[in-house]
Amino acid sequence: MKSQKLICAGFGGQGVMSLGQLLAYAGMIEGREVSWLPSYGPEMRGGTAYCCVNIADRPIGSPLISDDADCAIVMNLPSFHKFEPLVVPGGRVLVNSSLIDEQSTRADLHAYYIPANEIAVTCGNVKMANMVMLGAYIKLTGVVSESSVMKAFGKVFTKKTPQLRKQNKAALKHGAASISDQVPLPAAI
Amino acid sequence: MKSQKLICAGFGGQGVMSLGQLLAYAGMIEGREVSWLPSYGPEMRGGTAYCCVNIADRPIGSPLISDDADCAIVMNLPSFHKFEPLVVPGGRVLVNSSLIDEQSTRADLHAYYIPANEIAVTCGNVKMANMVMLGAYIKLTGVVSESSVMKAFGKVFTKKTPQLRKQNKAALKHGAASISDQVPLPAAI
Amino acid sequence: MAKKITAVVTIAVDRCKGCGLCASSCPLELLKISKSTLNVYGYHPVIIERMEECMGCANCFVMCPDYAITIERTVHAGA
Amino acid sequence: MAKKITAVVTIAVDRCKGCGLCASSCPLELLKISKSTLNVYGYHPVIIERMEECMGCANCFVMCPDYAITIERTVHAGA
Amino acid sequence: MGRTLMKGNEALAEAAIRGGCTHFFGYPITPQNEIPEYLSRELPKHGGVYLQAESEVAAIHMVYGASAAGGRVLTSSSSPGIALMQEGLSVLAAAQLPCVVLNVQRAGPGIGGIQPSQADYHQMTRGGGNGDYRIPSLAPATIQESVEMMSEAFEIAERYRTPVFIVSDGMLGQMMEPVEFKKQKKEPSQPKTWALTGHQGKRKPVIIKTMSLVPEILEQNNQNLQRKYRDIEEKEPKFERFRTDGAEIILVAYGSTSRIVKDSIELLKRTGINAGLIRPATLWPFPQQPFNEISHPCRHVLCIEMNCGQMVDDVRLSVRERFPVSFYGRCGGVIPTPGEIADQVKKLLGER
Amino acid sequence: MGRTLMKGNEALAEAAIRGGCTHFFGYPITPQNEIPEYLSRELPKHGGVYLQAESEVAAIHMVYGASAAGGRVLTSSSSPGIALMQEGLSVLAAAQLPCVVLNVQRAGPGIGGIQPSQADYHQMTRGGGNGDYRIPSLAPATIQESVEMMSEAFEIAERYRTPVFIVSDGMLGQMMEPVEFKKQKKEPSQPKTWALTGHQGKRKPVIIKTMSLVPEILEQNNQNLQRKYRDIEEKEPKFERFRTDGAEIILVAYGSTSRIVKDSIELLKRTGINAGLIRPATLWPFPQQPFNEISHPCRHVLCIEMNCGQMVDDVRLSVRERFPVSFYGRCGGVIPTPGEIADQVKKLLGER
Amino acid sequence: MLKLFTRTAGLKDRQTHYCPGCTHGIVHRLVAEALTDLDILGNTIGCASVGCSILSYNYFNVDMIESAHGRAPAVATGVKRVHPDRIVFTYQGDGDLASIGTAEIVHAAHRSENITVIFINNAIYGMTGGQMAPTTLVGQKTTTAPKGRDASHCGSPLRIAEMFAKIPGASYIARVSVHSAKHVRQAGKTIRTAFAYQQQGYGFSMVEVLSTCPTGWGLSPVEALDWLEDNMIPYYPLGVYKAVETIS
Amino acid sequence: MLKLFTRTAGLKDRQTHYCPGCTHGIVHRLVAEALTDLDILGNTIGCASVGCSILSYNYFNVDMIESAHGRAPAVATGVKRVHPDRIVFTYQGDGDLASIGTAEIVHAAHRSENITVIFINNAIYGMTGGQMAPTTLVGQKTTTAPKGRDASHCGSPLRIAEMFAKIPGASYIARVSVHSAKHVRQAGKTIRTAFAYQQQGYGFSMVEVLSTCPTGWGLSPVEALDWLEDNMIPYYPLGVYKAVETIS
Ligand SMILES: Cc1ncc(C[n+]2csc(CCOP(=O)(O)OP(=O)(O)O)c2C)c(N)n1
Ligand SMILES: Cc1ncc(C[n+]2csc(CCOP(=O)(O)OP(=O)(O)O)c2C)c(N)n1
Ligand code: SF4
Ligand code: SF4
Ligand code: SF4
Ligand code: SF4
Ligand code: SF4
Ligand code: SF4
Ligand SMILES: [Mg+2]
Ligand SMILES: [Mg+2]
Repeated sequence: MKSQKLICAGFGGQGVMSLGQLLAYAGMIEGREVSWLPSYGPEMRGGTAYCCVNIADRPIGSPLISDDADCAIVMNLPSFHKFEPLVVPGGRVLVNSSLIDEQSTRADLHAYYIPANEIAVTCGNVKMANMVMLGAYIKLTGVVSESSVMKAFGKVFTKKTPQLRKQNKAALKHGAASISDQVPLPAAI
Repeated sequence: MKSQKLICAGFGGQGVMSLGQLLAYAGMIEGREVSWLPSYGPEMRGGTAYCCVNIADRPIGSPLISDDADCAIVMNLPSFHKFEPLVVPGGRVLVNSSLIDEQSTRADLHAYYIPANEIAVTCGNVKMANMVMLGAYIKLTGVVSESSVMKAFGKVFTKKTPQLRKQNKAALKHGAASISDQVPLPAAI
Repeated sequence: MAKKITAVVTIAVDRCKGCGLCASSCPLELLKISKSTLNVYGYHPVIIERMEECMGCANCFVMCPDYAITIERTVHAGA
Repeated sequence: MAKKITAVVTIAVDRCKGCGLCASSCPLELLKISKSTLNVYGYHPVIIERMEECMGCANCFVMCPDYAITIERTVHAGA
Repeated sequence: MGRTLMKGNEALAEAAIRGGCTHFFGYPITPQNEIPEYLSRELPKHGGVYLQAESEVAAIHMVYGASAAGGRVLTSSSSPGIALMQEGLSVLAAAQLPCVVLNVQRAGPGIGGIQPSQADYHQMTRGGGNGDYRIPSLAPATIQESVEMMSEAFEIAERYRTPVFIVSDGMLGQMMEPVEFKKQKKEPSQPKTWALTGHQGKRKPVIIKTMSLVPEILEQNNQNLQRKYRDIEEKEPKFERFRTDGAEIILVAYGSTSRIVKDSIELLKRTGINAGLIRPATLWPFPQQPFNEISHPCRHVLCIEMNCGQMVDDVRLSVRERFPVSFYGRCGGVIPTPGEIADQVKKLLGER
Repeated sequence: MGRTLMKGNEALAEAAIRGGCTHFFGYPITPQNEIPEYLSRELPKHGGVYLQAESEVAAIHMVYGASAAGGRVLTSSSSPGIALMQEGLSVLAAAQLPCVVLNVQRAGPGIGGIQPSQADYHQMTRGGGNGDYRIPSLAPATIQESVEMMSEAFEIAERYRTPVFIVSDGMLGQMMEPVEFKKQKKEPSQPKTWALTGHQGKRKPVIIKTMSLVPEILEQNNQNLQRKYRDIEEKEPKFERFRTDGAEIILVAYGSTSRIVKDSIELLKRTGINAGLIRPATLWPFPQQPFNEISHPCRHVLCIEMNCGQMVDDVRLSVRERFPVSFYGRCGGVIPTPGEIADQVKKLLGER
Repeated sequence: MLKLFTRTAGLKDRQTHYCPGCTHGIVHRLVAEALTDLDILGNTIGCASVGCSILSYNYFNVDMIESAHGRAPAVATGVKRVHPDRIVFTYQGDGDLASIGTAEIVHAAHRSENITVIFINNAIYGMTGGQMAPTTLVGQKTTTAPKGRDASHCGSPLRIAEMFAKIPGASYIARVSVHSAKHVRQAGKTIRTAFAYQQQGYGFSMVEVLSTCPTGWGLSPVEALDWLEDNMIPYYPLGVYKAVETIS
Repeated sequence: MLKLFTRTAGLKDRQTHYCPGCTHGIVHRLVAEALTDLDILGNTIGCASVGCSILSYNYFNVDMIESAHGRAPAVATGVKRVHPDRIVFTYQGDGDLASIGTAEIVHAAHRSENITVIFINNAIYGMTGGQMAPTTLVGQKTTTAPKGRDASHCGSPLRIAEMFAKIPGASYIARVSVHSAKHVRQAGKTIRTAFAYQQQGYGFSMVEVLSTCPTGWGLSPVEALDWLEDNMIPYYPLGVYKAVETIS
C-alpha cells in the first residue's frame, strides 16, 4: 500500500495531536510502520501546534515532514498558511472551514473544505472537530480503516466513556460523509 | 659556570623553602637562569617538605630534580633517607647533624655533617639553621656569593629587622666556616 | 461636596487573552468575556457592558496581566 | 561515705602531637609538654608529672584530638 | 507482549523499569520531561524510588551515592543539565560506579533552544570533567533501539563499573513509534560486593573514594581505568552499515540524523547514485572496523551531523586519510531534510 | 623594571592587574590559591574588585554578569572547579562575552590529587558545556610566557568577544622563576557599546541573552560563532619549534611537559640522536603549520603528555598519517623525567 | 481632575507570551511602575532567569541580561560589582530561586549584595510543564507528583521569606500576593520599598510574590486566584519579615 | 569500680593527619562514640566531604564514601534512598556545607532526608590554606581577607543553625562547641541525640559544632580554644534551635 505523510495542525486545544496519534496507532494496529512527531515546547497559547504522521511499509526514515507531505489537515488559519505550501503536487489539503474562510490558491492540490466545528456540534461535542477531519481523511485515503481508528481510540485516550465512544464514531462517520459529495477543488490536475 | 641542581629538604618549620628561594634569588641577582620548585599540598605536620633549585646559564628545562641532583641539603632524617639516593655520583650531601645521627653509606658522594641547630643557637636564633646550611653550601660550590644572598634576603623576607639581618649574616659565615676544616667523607672517589 | 466620577474604560482587543481576571475583580460586574468574538490570537476578549456605571476604581486595570485595559477617570467636582 | 579516686593516665607518645589541649584542660595542671623529647613525627609529646594527684576527671582524655590518652580510673569505696 | 506506540522518552523510561532500574534522580528540563514524569508515576509501582533533585548537580551526586550503595540508578537530562554534571561524572568514572545517564540533546550553546540537536557530541565523548576518563555512549536511532540500549546500558555499566551515556535528542525523545519490549535481565550479573551496606561487624569497612594524594597511587588508579577503557574499546563498539557495498560515497551519521540520511540515500538511488551509510551506534568507543573496511568504489566520506562539525574529527581519525572526509550539518534546532543532504552529496560527487 | 623572582601563580595574578583586570571572582582550590590570595591583597589597591564566590558555579556566572557590564574579568580555578564551570562557559561563549579563565591543572579524575597534570586537555579544547562553541586556550611553558599570555588573553578575549583559557598546571603555578613585566595595554581596543550600563533614556535597552526558541535564528547565531572560530583558527595558532631542523624524531609537548622534553632532547643529543620539539602554545586553535612542515629526516612523531593521551588525537589530525604518531605519558601527578622520555625515544627509534 | 491608568513607560508595548491569566504579567507591571515612580528606569539593569519569565527582557524597558537557570543572583552580583551606582534586580521563579539556585540566592543575601530580588512563588515549575517545586504544597498534584506532594517522601515546602529573614546580610524581606486588586496594590508598594532599600544602599532586599500558574495548576485563571488565597496564603503568611530600617 | 577512657571501637587505630590541636579529632571521637553507644556502627554509612576531614574515612570504623566538595548531602540522599534502614551521616566543613554545598544541604533539610549532619564550623577554609568562609567573623583575617573580613564588602557571617531551624523539614538543629571539656561532653550528648532522631525516623537532624583551626587562624592550639570562646560564641550562640520531639 502507498505510504502516507500527513501534517496535522491547529490551535493548542483543537486536538490535532491526538488526531495524529490515533492515525499512527491505527496504522500500527494494521501492521504497518508508523511514526508520529509533535511540535513541542512552551508554545504561546493561541499559537499553532502540529504533528507529522508517517505510515509506510518499510522502516520510517525521517519522522519529520519538511516539504513532501501527502496531505495537510489544517484546523485554523495560521496552520493553513504555514502548511499548505508543504504539500506535494497532487496532494490533499483538508481545511476546517468552520474557522478558515480562505481557499487554497494552489492549482496542483486537491482541497476539501469541511465545517468540522459545526459537524462536531451536531455529533454532540464541539471537541470532536478533530475526529470529523480524521473521518474525512481516512475516507479519502483509505490508509487505515475506521474500525482500526476505533480500536486505537481505546489506547490513546485515558477517558473513554461509552458516550465519548459514540460521539467519536459519529464524528468519524459524519466526517467521511462530509466529503463524499465534495468535488475536490480545484477539480483536477 | 657550572650549573647547579639542589634539593633542599626538612620538616615544615625548618626553613628549607626560604633557603631555596634565597639561593634562587641570589642566582638571579647574579644574572643567571634560576628556578625554584616547592613540594606543596596539605602536608601532614611532621612530614617532609622540600624544594628544588636550579641555577644555570641557559633556560631551565624541568624545574623538578628527579634523579640528578648535584647536591642535597637534608635537615631531618626522613629527608636524608628520601633524597640522598637522588644525588649524582660525585655530588654532595649536606647533613644537618643536629637532628640526623646517621651517616651516608654511599661511597660516591661527598658528605658533610653540619650541626646546624647548635651553630644557629650560637648565632642567636635556632631558626637560622637553614642559613647555616646555605652558608656551607655556597662556600662549597661557589655558585653564588654571600653578598648576593644578603641582597636576596631583602627581597625574600617581609620581616627584615637589622637584628635578623645580622643573625643571618652570622649564620651564613658560621656555616661556611663549619666545613672549612671538614674533609668530606668518604674522603675521595 | 459630593463628587461624581466618570470613567472611560478601553480594552485593547488583540492584547486581551480573555482570562477574566478583570471581570472577576470588578465590584460592579461590568466586564464580560465575549464568547462570540475571537481576536487575532484566537482568544475571546473581554468587553465592558455598562460603561456609564463604571466608577473608575481601576481594579480591572490592576488585575489585567496583559496591559489590555486603559482607564481615563475624571473626577467632577460638585454634583 | 567518702570515696577515693585513683587514676592511671597513659600517653601514647607517638600519637601525641604536643598540642597542649590536655594540659590546658587539666584542673590540677598535671600535664606538661616535654620540650626535651621528640617523637617519631618530630613532635614534643606531653607528659604527666604527678600522676598520683590525678583525680581521673578525664578532661584530658576528652580534649585530646589524637586519642593519645588512656585513663584507667578506679573508684575506691570508703576511705 | 506485542508492539505498542510510545514516545521515545516514555519508552526509555519504561525500558528502564523493565531493566531493573531501582532509583531515578533528576531535575526537569525540556525536551526530556516525559522521562521523570513517567517514572514518578510508574517507578514506585515497581518498588523503585523516584526523587526529584534540586538541580542537576545534586542529581548526579545522588546517583553517585545510590550507585555506591548498590542501586541500579538512572538520571536523565538535556544538554545544559549535562554540562552541570561534569564534575560528578568525573567522580563517578573515577570511583568506578555504574549508572546510566540519559542526554536528550537540545540546541545550544548556552541556554540555546529546546529543539533537536546533536551538538553535545564532544560533551558525550570527551566530557568536560577533569582528568582522564571516558564514558561509553550509546546512540540509538529508533525507539526500538532506545529501549534495547537501555538494558544494555545497565549491563555495560555494571560489567565495567562505569557510568554509561544514552545519547538521544529532542526528535527521538518526542516522537512516537511502535516498540516492543523484550524480556530483560533485571539483576546485576555479579554481586556488588564493593557496595556500601554497613559492615554489620562482619567485614572491614568499605571505602569509596577518588582522592589519592600520593601520585604513584593515583597513577595506578588511572592505569586501571585505562586498561578498562582499552577493553571497552575492543569489545563494545557498535555500528550499523546500510547499503555500503558498492557505494561511491559513504555518509556517516548517528541517531536521528541517520534516519534522515537513509531517506537521502533512497533519494540518491533514484538519481542513480549509490550512497551508503555508516551509523556509529556507540560514539565512544567509536567503531573503527566499518571505516577500515571502506573500499572501492568509495571516493568520499561525508559526515552529517545536527551540529557544526564534531563527530567529523573521529571520522577523520578513523578514515586515516584513505578517503577525503567532508562535513555537512545544520544546527540550532534546524533539522536537515533528506533533499538537502542528497544535494550535498551530488555537489561533492560533481554534477552528472 | 627588571627581573623579579615570582611564583607562577603570583606572576599571573600580577600580570592580570597590569593587564587591566578590573574584577576577579573565584573559589579557592589547590594548586591555584596564590592567585586569589594575591588578588585579594593587591587588586583593591588598583581600584579593582576581588570577590570570593560561594562556588565555581557562582564564580563563572559572576564573571558573566561583570563581563556583560563591561568589566575586564578574570576567574581562576583548577580541574574539578573548571568542570563545574562548563554550563557557564557555554553561556559565556554563546553570549560572546570576553573573560579570562585560568586552569591550574591538577591530577584527576574525580577529586584526584593536587599534583601537576595535563589531564584536562579535552576539557580545555572540547569542553563539556553544551552546544557548538570553542574557547581559545593559551598554554604557557614558562612564567615569563605566563605573564605575557595573560595580557594577550585579555586582548584576544575582547577582540573576538570570547572567553579565553590560560592553561597552566601545579608545577608552573607553584614554581618560581625570574620574570619581567613589560608595559601592557590596560584598555580595551574598542569601546564596549554592547555592555549593560542602563540606557539612561538615551538608547534602546541592551539585551544580553543566549536563548532563541526559533531554530533558524539560533542557527544564525551558531553560524556567526563558527565564522568567528574560523577566523581565530586562521589568526591565532601559536607554537614554538625547538631543534626541529634535521630531527629524526619530533616530540610534541605543551606547557611544563615541554620543558622536561627539552631536557630529554639535550640528553638524546649527547647520545647522538637528533630529536626536535613542536610545542603548541595554543591548544585551540591547534597549530597546523609546524606539523605540515615536518619533513625528512623525521621518521616518527611522539606526543608526550602528563595524562593518558589526549592531545595525541590533535597531533594525529595534524600529522595526517604522514608519519607514525605515538604517545607516552605519566599521570596522577607523576612528573616524567627527562631520562625516561629519552628512553622512550630510543626504544622507538630502535637501539643503536 | 483626570487620572489615566495605562501601560507604564517601564514596559515595552508588546504582547506577552504568558498564558491567559498568568500573574507574571501583573508583577511585571508592578516592577516597571516602581522603577518608573522612582525615576530609575534608565539607571536599572535587570537579570532575567530561566522559567516562564525568561523572556521578561522583551517586556521591561531597561537593560537586561538573561541568566542561566538559578544563577541570576550571581549574574546580578557581577553586574552590580561593576556598576555599584546602578539599580540591579533579579526576577526569578521558585524553581529557579528556591531549587537549583539556592546557593546563589543565599549567598547574594549573605554578602548583602545591594540588589533587589523579585521572587515569583507559584508553587510549581511553569515553563517545563508543571513539575513539583520546593514550594509545591503538600497534597498539590504536579506532573512529577501525580498523587500530590507527599511530605513523607520529599518533605514540606520551603518558606523562603522566613528563612531569608534569618540571614544577617538581608535588609528587607517581605511576602505579598497578587490574587486580588487590593493585594496587588499592596504588592506594588512593597516592591517599591524594596527598590528604595537598594537605592539607599541597605543591601539585599527581596519580595516574595505569591503568584498563580493557571496552566500548571490545571485551573481557570479565576479559579487559580481563589486557589492561591485558600491554599497558599495559609502556608505562606503575607507580611514584612525583616526590615532593618523604616523607609518609604 | 573501674572506668576506662580509651579509644572507642568506632575509630580505627590510626594516626590522624590533622594539625596538632585541631578539634576535628575531638568531633570524630564524639561521632564514633555516639555510634558505638547506640550500637549502630555496623549499620552506619558515613559521607565524608572535601575539607580537612576528607580523610575521615580512614578513621571512622564504618562504611564510608567520599563526596565531592559540597555534595555530601546529595550523596547521603542517594545512599539513604537505597538503604532507608541504615544510619547515614555526613561530616562537613563550613566551606563545604555553608558555601559551595548550600543548595544540597538546604534541600536535604527541605526533603527532610532522614540523615544526620555533623557540621564543623571553624570559621575558615582549613584544607586549602585559610581562606575566608561564609562563617568567617567580621574583622577576622584570612588569606583572602588580608585586612580582616569587611561586612561592607561581603556581608556578615551566615548563621546556619538559625537559618535551618526555619526549614520545615528539619527535625533537630543544635549548635555546640568543643572549646572546653565541659562543652565537649555536652556536644557528645547533642550528637547522640541527633543520631537518635534519625534512628526514630524524624528526618533531617544537624549539629553545628564550633571548632578550631589553629593553623588557619595562626594561633597556638590553646590560644585557638580561647579565641573560639571569646569571638565565635558571642556571634554563634550555643543551644538547641529546633527539636520537633523530646527524645533522648
Ligand atoms: C540547567 C537547567 N536545568 C533545567 C532547565 C529547565 N528549566 C527551565 S525553566 C525551569 C523551571 C522553571 O520554574 P520556575 O523557576 O518556578 O519558573 P516559572 O516558570 O514557574 O515561572 C526548568 C527546570 C534549564 N533550562 N536549565
Ligand atoms: C569543586 C572544588 N572546589 C574547590 C575545592 C578546593 N577545596 C578543598 S577543601 C576546600 C574548603 C574546605 O573548607 P571547609 O569545608 O571549611 O573544611 P575545613 O578544611 O575547614 O575543615 C576547598 C575550597 C575542591 N576540592 N573542589
Ligand atoms: S474601573 Fe472598576 S468599576 Fe470600572 S470597569 Fe474597571 S473594575 Fe469595574
Ligand atoms: S484581565 Fe486583561 S487579558 Fe484578562 S480578560 Fe481582562 S482585559 Fe483581557
Ligand atoms: S584525668 Fe583530669 S586530673 Fe587527671 S591528668 Fe587528666 S585532666 Fe588532669
Ligand atoms: S591533647 Fe593529646 S595530642 Fe595534644 S598534647 Fe595532649 S596528649 Fe598530646
Ligand atoms: S505556564 Fe504558568 S507560569 Fe508559565 S506562563 Fe503559563 S500560567 Fe504563567
Ligand atoms: S588546617 Fe585547620 S582544620 Fe585543617 S587540620 Fe589543620 S587545624 Fe585542622
Ligand atoms: Mg514557578
Ligand atoms: Mg572550615
